[in-house]
Amino acid sequence: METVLMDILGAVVTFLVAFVVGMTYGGLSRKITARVQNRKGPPWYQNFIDAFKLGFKKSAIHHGVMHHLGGAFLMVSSVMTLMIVPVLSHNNWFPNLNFQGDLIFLLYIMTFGPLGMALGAGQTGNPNSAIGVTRGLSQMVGFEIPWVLALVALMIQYHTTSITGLMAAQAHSGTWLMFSSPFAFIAAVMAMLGMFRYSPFDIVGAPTELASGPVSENGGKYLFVMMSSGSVFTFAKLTLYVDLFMGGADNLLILLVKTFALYLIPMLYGMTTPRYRTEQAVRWFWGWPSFFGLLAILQAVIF
Amino acid sequence: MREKATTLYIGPQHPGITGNMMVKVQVEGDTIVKARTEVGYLHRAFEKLQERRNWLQSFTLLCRFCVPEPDPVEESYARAVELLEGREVPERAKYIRVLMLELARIGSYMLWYGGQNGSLGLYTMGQWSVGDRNYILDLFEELTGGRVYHMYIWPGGVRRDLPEGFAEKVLRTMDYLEKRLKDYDDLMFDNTIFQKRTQGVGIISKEKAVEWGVVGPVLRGSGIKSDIRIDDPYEVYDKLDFIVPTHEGGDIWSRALVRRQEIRQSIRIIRQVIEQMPSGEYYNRIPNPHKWALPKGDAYARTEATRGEVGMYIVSDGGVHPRRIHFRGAAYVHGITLLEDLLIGENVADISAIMNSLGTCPPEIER
Amino acid sequence: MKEIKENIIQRIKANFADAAEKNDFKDNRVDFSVKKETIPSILFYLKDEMGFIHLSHISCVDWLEEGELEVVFIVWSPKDKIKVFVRTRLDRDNPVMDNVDMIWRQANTYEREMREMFGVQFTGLVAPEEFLLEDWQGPPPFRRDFDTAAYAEKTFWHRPGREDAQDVRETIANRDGEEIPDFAKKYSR
Amino acid sequence: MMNDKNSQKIVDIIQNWARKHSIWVLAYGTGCGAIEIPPTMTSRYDAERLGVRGAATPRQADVLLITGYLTVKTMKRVIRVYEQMQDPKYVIGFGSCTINGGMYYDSYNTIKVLDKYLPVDVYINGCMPRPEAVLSGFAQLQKRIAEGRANGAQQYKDNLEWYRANQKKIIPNWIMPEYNW
Repeated sequence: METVLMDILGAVVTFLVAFVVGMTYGGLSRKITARVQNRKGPPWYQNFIDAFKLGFKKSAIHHGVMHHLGGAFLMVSSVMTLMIVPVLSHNNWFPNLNFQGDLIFLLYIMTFGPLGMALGAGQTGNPNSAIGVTRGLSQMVGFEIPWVLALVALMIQYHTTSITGLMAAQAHSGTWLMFSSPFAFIAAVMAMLGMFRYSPFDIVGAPTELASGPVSENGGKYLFVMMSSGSVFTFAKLTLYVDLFMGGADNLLILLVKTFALYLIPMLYGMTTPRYRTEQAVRWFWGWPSFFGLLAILQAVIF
Repeated sequence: MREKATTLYIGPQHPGITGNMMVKVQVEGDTIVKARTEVGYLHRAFEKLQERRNWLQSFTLLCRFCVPEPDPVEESYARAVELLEGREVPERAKYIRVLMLELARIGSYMLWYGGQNGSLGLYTMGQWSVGDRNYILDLFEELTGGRVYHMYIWPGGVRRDLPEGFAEKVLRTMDYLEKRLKDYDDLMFDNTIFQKRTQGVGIISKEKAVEWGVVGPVLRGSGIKSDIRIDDPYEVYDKLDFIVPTHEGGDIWSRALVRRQEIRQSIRIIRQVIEQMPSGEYYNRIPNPHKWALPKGDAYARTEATRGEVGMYIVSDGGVHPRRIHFRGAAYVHGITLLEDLLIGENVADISAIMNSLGTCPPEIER
Repeated sequence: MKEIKENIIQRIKANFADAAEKNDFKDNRVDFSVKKETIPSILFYLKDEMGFIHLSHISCVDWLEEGELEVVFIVWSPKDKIKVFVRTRLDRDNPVMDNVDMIWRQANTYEREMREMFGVQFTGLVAPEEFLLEDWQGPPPFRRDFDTAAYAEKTFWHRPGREDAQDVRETIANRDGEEIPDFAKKYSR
Repeated sequence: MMNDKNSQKIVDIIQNWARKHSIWVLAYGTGCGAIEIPPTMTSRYDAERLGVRGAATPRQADVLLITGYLTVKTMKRVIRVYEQMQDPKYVIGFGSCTINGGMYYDSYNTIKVLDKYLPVDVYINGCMPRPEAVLSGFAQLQKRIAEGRANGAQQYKDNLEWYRANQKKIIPNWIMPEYNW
């Protein structure tokens, strides 16, 4: 009984930490972008203010049940991802519900949110949302290929389908996976560019094309839910990458340093590039990233 | 097949639209099968209002015709009035006018940098160039008192002389811009994704460009050397040394390159103008504007703006009020008919980019 | 330039008997007045035979006192560097003329605007009825007998305050020559 | 708990503080005033440091910035857009032409007094207002929000019939959904 209560409490703490860190990263990203663009930029806590304001806004829109559930799907998917990913090793405050085969489950659950979102956006009846959703799903098909290839390579190489297993393998050998299986790391990082939806892969909500795409009918509390689930999801994904390729983290500070270093890659790349068209984006993912994914599998099979 | 098409309203409230207009497109998947433009959201009936004002009062309305670059409109009107009246313009005023027009050209292209790249998602470029455009607006402000609306090029010359030390400031700004343009090139033209997004998109062939009456950088981007500054020279452009860049592609990329090279030529022209500028009178003073009547007749003057040929057709019945003023906007010819034709078969993602590369300016269409 | 202009006038006059030319302009401009039935053929001739490939402008002027509308076509030849004005007069009560958008595609837009603003009907023009205005119920607004100020006064709310400083306006409007009124001296350059 | 008057006041203060520092402006350039919006948003003036940011659709926006004159045709769309926005929402009238018609006082196609048709919270005068003026307009709006005085939307709801009558007077063909929130 004690442990269950402890686990629930820990889950809440994990969620709060993920929310705060994700939001802060979003704010820092806005700040850094502004500095690159010769501006002063908003304060780093601007995203919190935005989120509070959105939460206080009235929402009198009703497009049907699926529209209401769209945000919930996203939130559920983000929280489930967060719960499976081990945040810190050897820490009671951050329990994880990992199990044998969670890596495969993760692959499924990470696509679950966008699918729910797609249903919700479809019901709003806004053609921008519908086109945005088709674009999002096409892009997901694109980056899933290198991402799955990279993960499969890791599974084959280390004969495990759990994240903790991979972390144990890194601790055992003493080197990070990004050095011992570099091809998988490259493929995964390239897939990450698509996952984070920064430019050039921000085709889903491209404002000048689709007026913010799937969320164009969502304001106020809906947007608040999506914003916070996005922040949680950002943190979960970054932590997953750190766990898989950079040996995990023993305390929060190391985790923050590692995740932020990873977060800088899509952010800085996004500042200097225009946006791809949908078919160009998919083609890009099926080019070099998939090639590196195949190399990773070759490496895993041969060595 | 046609039944499957989704109707998509790009505008009037849409971040991707230039100005305030609407393009109603039908898309199948991502491909546009039909496009209809709808304009008229900005119709203020300028030309009707000018019939109620006198020849000089019209000036306050003129610069609102197209906000990104009001000076060519003023220039066309001033020259048409001078042509009708037979009023001489002092030599110095002509040089100051050219200086003004070229500064306006650069300023408008800086805004275009922002629009073109914003439509493609490269927001950093827009932030840089629109921020740097402020330096040109500062020059305007010092010279004319206004950032956006100048009302400076008047019939008979210009409204006031250059302030002390203005020429040095212009040269310093030009040096700064030249330095910045290198950064812009690194970010924009050397960017593979920018090339991929723009090459082969929105192609206007040579024949089509002539047939549809396309003008300005769009025509030069289709490989036809045509520039009113050379063909039908006004002010002192025939005494200045500059070239008219052309590119063969006819796509967004070619038009972008043409615009990029024209900034370079404008800087060259400004340097020459400042070097050659004579001293003397700057204004051939007009009589009391409330009693200033123009002889009966009509006149048409045209100017090369960043969007192409802008012209002003004025008709006088011998009174203090114009009989008719009719403005020919450069975007007027391609903003509606050509755009509707050009969008068919393009990707829905490229609507905004194509509109920006054509330089569609709705206030100029609707007036 | 003079010879080119003469040449153009010769050729047009040889082919179109009703063309009345005007050639006293200092710049590169030649002016022709024709009957409205001749408009498509003279424009075709100018474009196809004489190299006036660029349509610069189409405008319409309302001569209320004479009961006529004047339509002006301005075409430009990049080869000869000459602009030619072709003008015709229409009856103001029944303004009908031929559509020319098969010669230049952009003429379509001009004609739509003229139809809406002046009520000129073009036979064979295919375009949506409304162009700039929506649900407009008055007369064609650019005709001179439509009073825009009275219409605005009647239709829209107005904020009071525009009546101020009428005396100053009148003083400025009525002054003669160059002298500046006393109250404006301190602001003058 | 929250029905207590004092706690409601505290909640209001927190809400207004958040609203004040996060102003999302609908990207709708209704007139030529839109030309000074890019300089306001970019470096040198940088409105984002005050929390002012563009929003792509009316559902997400807080502020409707009427950048200049409204033609009758645009007016119809603007009313639609305004009614799609979610509470709390504010309107800024930008430029002289929204105040008294400006230089279009005798035009047959533009409205002259914006606040007869939409509830305006802040006016920015000038033609065209400089970016500094725009920023000061935003600052004024922030002040009004913080004091809880920016209640144009409430005013619109209370006097809906009056606003509707004015709007229908200039828009002859009224085919729009009813305002129901």
